[in-house]
Amino acid sequence: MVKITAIKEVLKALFKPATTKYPHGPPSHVPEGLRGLPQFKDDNCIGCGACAECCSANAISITDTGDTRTLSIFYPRCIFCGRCEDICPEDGIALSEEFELATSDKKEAEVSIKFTLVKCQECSSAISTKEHLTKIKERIMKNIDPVIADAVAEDLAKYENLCVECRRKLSYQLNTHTQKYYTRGWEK
Amino acid sequence: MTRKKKTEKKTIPMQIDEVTAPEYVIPLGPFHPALLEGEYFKLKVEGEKVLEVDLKLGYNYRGIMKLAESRSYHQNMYLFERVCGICSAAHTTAYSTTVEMLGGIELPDRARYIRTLIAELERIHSHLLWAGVGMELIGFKTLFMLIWRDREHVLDVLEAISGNRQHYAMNTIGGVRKDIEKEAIPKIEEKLKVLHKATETATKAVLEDGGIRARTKGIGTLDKEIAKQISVVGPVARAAGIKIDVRKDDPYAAYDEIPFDVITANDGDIFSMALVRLGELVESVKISQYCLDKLKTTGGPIQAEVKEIPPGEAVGRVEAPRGELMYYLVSNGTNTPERARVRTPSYLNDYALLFMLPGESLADVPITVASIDPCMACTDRICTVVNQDMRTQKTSTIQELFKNSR
Amino acid sequence: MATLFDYLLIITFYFAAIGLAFFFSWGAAWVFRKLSARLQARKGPPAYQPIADIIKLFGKERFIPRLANKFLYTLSPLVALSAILILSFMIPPGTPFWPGPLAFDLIVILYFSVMFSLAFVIAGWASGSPWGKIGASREVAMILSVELPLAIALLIPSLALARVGSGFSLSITDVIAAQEGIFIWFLPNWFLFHYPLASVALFLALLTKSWMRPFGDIPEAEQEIFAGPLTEYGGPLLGIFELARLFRFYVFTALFVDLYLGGGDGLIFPLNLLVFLVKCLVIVIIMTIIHVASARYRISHAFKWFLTVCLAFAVFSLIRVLVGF
Amino acid sequence: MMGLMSWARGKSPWIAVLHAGGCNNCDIEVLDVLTPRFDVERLGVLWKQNPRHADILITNGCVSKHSKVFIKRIYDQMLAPKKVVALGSCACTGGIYVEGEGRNVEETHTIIGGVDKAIPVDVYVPGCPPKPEAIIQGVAIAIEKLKKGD
Repeated sequence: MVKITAIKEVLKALFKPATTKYPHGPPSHVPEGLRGLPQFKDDNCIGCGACAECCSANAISITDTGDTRTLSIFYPRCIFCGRCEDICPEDGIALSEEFELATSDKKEAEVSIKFTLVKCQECSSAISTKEHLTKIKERIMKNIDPVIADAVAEDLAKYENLCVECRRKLSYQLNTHTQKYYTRGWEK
Repeated sequence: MTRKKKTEKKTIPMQIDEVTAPEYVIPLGPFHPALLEGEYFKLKVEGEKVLEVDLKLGYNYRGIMKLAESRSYHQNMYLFERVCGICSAAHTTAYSTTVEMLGGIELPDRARYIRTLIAELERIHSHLLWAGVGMELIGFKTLFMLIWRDREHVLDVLEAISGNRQHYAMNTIGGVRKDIEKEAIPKIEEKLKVLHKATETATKAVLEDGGIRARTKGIGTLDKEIAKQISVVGPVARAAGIKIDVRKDDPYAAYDEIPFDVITANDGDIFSMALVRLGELVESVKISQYCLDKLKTTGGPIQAEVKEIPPGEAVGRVEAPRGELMYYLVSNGTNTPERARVRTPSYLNDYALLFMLPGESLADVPITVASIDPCMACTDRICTVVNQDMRTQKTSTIQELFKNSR
Repeated sequence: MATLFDYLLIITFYFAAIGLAFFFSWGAAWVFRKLSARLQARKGPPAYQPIADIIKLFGKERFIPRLANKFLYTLSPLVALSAILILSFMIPPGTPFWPGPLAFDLIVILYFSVMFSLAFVIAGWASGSPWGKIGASREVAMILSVELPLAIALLIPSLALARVGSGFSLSITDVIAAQEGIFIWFLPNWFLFHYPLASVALFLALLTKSWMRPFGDIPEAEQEIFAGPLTEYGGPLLGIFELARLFRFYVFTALFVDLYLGGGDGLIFPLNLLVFLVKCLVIVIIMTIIHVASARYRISHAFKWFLTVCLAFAVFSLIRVLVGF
Repeated sequence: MMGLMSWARGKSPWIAVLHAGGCNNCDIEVLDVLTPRFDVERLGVLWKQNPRHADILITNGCVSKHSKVFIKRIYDQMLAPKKVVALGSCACTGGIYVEGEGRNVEETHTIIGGVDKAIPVDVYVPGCPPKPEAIIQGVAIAIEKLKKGD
């Protein structure tokens, strides 16, 4: 029945309560880089959907309705791993330090960003967002040999506003397409 | 009036018959305050004495290994992290070690130290958690509170390093995701000192207190021979006197160069399991300190370049806080694994309960169950261990266990 | 021949006693919870907490389990509450003067305290859940182990009255009156100093009876058997039980203070009550510290402890009283 | 009288923790909430693991086909008024263990999704695991609902 340590510890604790004031005061320990609610950055995000592709929990979804594309994080499903932040090519999504997410309505628990879709000139189906296309163009032009830059820019202008299928058709008409598409019979 | 009396007379003796009957069955679980997780012990008791035990698992079966086959290697990292909440870093370390074996990836030095540091901090958090919960189960709520107060310091360190209190998401294939900056290291060292002191007080309290001694010494004893036969791992094995530790036997991360002791005890009862875990806490603090010292001097990248994973198969082993954790992966050259198999320490240790529980009093069942630090979240994927007649079944080999579990 | 006025006076006194018991228990329950929280490095609940819990329970759904014996299931909380209420006005708050026809017989007090425990046994057995039954059987074991040293230690002061000079009496008021004055030097004439071993035995027994660790919460060990006898209770019936359990802070400490700590020390009216309550509070605080700094023992340990050590203490003191050394 | 009852309900919510499935990390965080740093007893919260005594059921983890029956049974054992808090992403929707994208949760061969597939849920606390502060916030919302009555 010797419990000197226990009683000593207990009496020491009497004068040093470790309790924070939380609901009536600030949270105890919020370090820098806390993995909280993911937020899209309006300026940087181009709506490419890489985050939706890599999300482990499939919390990010892309929906194209009419001429708008909505990227939304349904955060009751999010596991706050930060993989989307790692993978984003444009620094367009980041985990904020917001963690007080409790809600009684699951329907509103969503973070989303909207983009206008660019339509195909030929078949008027959606290609991608305007920002995404400009970024692609920029990146292509940046890495290209300046000698052929003009020719490439000319080609890009032709293909820019076409969807994947129509691009293939056009390249077939212009006779620049690789042979395999003939044999596959895509033209049907 | 007479009718009422008759019904009363009927009902009361019936209940007395039930209770005074020599044996009756008590359901412990699937949801019980002592267990927290869904598992089901069917205890046949005589008064307070446990005669037979049946164990039924599977309430927590999530089909993780099936899910893993449909997700990419990187996505699986976070899936396997969520096999178990307490040893999440051990799971990711094991998984990434296995994938690195498949891909032939060499870890940078700095990544190795950070990985070891996280693993050891997690061991501290897990063992402190165990000590607290164990104290609570024998009714010592105060020590539970005080131990968990000190445990908050580890969580603060882990939160500062990784950005989350649990599920650190630090490991990635070929390294770690976040670096530890030079300015943060002194703060971590300070917290480690606090932890060291807290560990010492906890050990002293456990050793000194008559109540804890009376409740744990000689309870739930696992014989060394039986322990070897059913091949328990981790602290349970070490408490029974079997000196196994993957960190020493098959070093991964930076363990090959770090000096540390493997703590063992001889009795195999709950008291020695507590001693082993408390001893390991001190060792873990030492290893963390070593890693921090190395991190101060070593520079370089924290991630190796990862190319495609070639077809093949690999087995990775890691010492999780609960014992040996094994991952087996088959790759077919695509970005998703062909087959993933996880064997967790609790999977082996749970079976020991069927040998530890019979003969103990009902009051000791919660602490005995907790003594092996069971992690049903780890275990519940494919396993059902049923022992119909404890008394007659004297030897159970590992083959039988595997046969039962498939 | 008592007049109507006498009866009214007695009834007023009874209500006053119950009111005092209630408010002291409320305060003591808060001190118990707050102090144990502070000793565990926490902040603890506010002062209204014990009463808010009980009010809330009365507002919950009424419920009787299908397997329960409905009559006993509903009766047992009432038995517990009435037993503890009778106890709370039978034990005088430190004053030798206490009106009423009852002689405040120690034997009756003993019986009602057993009845209070038995109510929980009935509750456990009637509720029809295995956990309730285990809790009930544990409670029976606790009664068997605790009551013997408790009974002996309870009767020692009244047996000792003969030695003090006022003659053998089972009345608790006589025991209080006998403890006035000085023992040696500055030590008051308390039975604590006359029979320290018996007081230890009684203290431990009362500690256990008021659900304090190391032995007290064995029958309702939360981690082992949910809430023991009260597992299947909920709503208003649980509220009655909780109310009855609240009074334990007054009844069992008051019993100890009256018998071994001299009650109100024979002071004039408001002072003796104050001194008595302070003593009770000190006992509650000591009980809390013991409760907080110990683990829960097994039932076999409780048997061993009470039927060897405590019984030895009590019997030794009994022999001292009877032989007179 | 109703005012007194609603006050008492708001000041004395007893909780029970139910682990439905998942990785049991939220379980530990709930225990954390009871320990010195966050000590919810100052808000009147008591940890009663007996569902019969509890007012707020804190559930964590995804619901597997195996455990659905037991979750329903535990919920039925509670006495009204009762509230349910779904803790963590698994309890809210099924989290990482289910298939499908975004809101469209598709069952796998074992997991049927969040706790709301088995019992009615009043408060959702996303996070993996939620910080103890977030748990306290979720419980506070449940208390507000409890105050308003059934």
